[in-house]
Amino acid sequence: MKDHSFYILMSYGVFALVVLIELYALRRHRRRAIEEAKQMEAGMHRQAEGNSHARELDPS
Amino acid sequence: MFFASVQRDLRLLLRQGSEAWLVLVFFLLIASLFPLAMQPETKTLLAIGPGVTWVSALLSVLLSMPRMFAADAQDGSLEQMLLQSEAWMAMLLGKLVAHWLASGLPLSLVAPLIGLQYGLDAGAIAVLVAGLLLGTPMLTLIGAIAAALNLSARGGGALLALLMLPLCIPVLVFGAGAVEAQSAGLGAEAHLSLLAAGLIIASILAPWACSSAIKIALD
Amino acid sequence: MTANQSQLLAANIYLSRGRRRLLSNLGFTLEPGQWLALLGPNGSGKSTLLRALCGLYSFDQTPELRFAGQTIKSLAHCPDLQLIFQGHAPGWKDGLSTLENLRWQSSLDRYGESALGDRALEDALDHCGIAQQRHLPFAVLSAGQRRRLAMSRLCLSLWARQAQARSDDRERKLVWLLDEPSTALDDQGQDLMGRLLHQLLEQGGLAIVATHGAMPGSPQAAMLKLGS
Amino acid sequence: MKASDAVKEHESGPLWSRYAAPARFFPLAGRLVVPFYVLAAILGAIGLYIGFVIAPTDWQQGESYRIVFIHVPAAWMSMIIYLAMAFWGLLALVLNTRLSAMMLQALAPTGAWMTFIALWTGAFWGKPTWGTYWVWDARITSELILLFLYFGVIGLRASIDDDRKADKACALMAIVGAVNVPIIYFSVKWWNTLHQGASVSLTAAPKMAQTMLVAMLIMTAAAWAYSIATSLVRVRSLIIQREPPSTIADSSGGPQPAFATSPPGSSGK
Repeated sequence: MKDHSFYILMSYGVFALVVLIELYALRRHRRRAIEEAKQMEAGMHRQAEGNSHARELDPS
Repeated sequence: MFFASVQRDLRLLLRQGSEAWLVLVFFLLIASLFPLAMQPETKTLLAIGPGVTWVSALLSVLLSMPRMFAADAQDGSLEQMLLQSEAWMAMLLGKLVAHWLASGLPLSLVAPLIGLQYGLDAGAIAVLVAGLLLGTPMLTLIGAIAAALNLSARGGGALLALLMLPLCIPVLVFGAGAVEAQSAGLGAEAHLSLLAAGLIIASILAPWACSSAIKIALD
Repeated sequence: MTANQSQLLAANIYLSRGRRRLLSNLGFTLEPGQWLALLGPNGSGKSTLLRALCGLYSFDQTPELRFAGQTIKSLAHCPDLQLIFQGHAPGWKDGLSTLENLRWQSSLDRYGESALGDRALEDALDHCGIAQQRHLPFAVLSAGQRRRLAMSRLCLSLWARQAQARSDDRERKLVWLLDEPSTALDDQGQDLMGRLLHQLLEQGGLAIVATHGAMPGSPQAAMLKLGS
Repeated sequence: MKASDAVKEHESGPLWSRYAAPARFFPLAGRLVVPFYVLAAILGAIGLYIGFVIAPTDWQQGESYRIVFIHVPAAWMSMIIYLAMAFWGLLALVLNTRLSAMMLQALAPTGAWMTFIALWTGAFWGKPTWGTYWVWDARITSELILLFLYFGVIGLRASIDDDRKADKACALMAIVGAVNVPIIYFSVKWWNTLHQGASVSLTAAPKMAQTMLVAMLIMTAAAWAYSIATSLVRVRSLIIQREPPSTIADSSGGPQPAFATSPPGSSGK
């Protein structure tokens, strides 16, 4: 029987790669969304002169 | 209102001049490219002829699709039509028919030229034309959905192709298949009746989808 | 809720564009023979409100919209109203002549089956001062001339209304929704626009007009200020 | 005022409508993400263990058949996800709910990846088994067209700036595509039978051993859990992007901003 490990490796390897790529993309998407939301929030509070609350949201 | 709409669109198209016959030239041009890209042997030509004709027809209809709604959406005519809610569907159907009269119909009529170039016999050419006459309205209907969706987007031609072409594959398969079945001596009735059935279904469902897509785009 | 005779009532209007809320909890009432001037800076939602009232744009939530006591979906979906909407893009085709454009539009507007033939179309163009341009393609018209074509459409709607009123059975109120109808018009043109509006109101029609300034020669309007 | 009304709108009414408000769904989705990731990981591990260790070598195909443990689940998921998208699209158009449109958009990338995996692994299974990477078989061709349909929805979404338009346009496209998928499959199958000589018949699948079937079903369950988890994460990001931040109430419904919760650990394989 021939050795098929190359094909199995290519299948499962690419599959694992795809999963990793997707998880990474999800993480980046989430980061970006949170970043945008924070900026929007900060902007809104600056406008509404509720600066005390905006400070709470700031990182660190 | 239906006939008024057909008449209006055809008149506008004629005034535009080049647009109408460029689609035909494009059709003939694409079909003439294939033999140049390969060995023009009689056997090969015969084998690929129907497929090439159909792919060329599909691409030509695709090329003519953006003009379907884009101008009317931009200058507000589509809006004015949409406000006449009772007459709207009739006008939309009129636009679809006018588009087919100016693209699918002439395409089907010059297709025998391509058939001759590829050495198809009279029977096969007849089936090819019959298939195109049944199939190109479907291409127009499906393309109209894609064109209407494309109105919302800033995508342009590439997105239109991506939306339209996959949906047109069944038409391509049965259209080209009809000619091959005819050449193989199997008779093309089955394919042609499937095309006809598809046309009936498409003409019921597609205008509805097209109308919703336009409403979404203008919203 | 006094269901006044052919009163147009709108309330509870919420409207946004993209993620920005333009109007919240807006409302107005309009009696026949009255017009409403929508005032406000650019981007305050005048055009969007007009489109939404026509049913071309979705409100954020279903507003209360009534005509003569009847709830309606939009002004275009009301059998008792004849709607003429002229937005920023009024739907004229560059490839058609002035007369052809007006003919197509009046077949769209379908003034009942009252016979308003080519005669009336030409009269309307004449009335608005562009009779000489009737066979020119729309593309070559100047901005002011384009406005005059738009006015001849309004003119036709008035005449058709009159013709119908004489013979007619059921009352259909004419309502105009106009988006800055007097921009690019010369003094004489603005005057004409004011007179057309005046005639409409005298007929008992209604109008909602997005505008920047007062309309000369027209009666006092109810004002609705949009934006901050 | 503002979108906090949107929450209040749904405060009363049946359970489904309460969670149809994106801001309400957000914390629920957040609670479900990690369990589904864990489930996917555990099921995947079990499935692969059975598939690679317990299941015997196939006497006909050798070791290469073990590719089915991802190929078949991915192919199933690719079709199920498209149907799910059409379902959400229908809800979005009929009920005009934002959440269903967001679910549709959240599913699309996962569906496209599943389709890609099905095609890729199919090719690497086909080579040792039938001696070719690609066959114009009805199923493979339909799968390829399905990939283009996914690209169509994703491309359409990406090129519309207005969220409200994009929601409805994508919903319509997903529905039109779903109506077409069976027709495409039928047409390709018809075309395939006409050209019998050119292709290899894949229908003569060898009888599957019990353990193989078990492994495949477990892997399918893992793929379900994985797809649910990823689409929930994605829909949460979409909600953060599109809903006003102040309305997104986390679990207790307090004023605490949504993004204070820690991101889910990437526990998938």
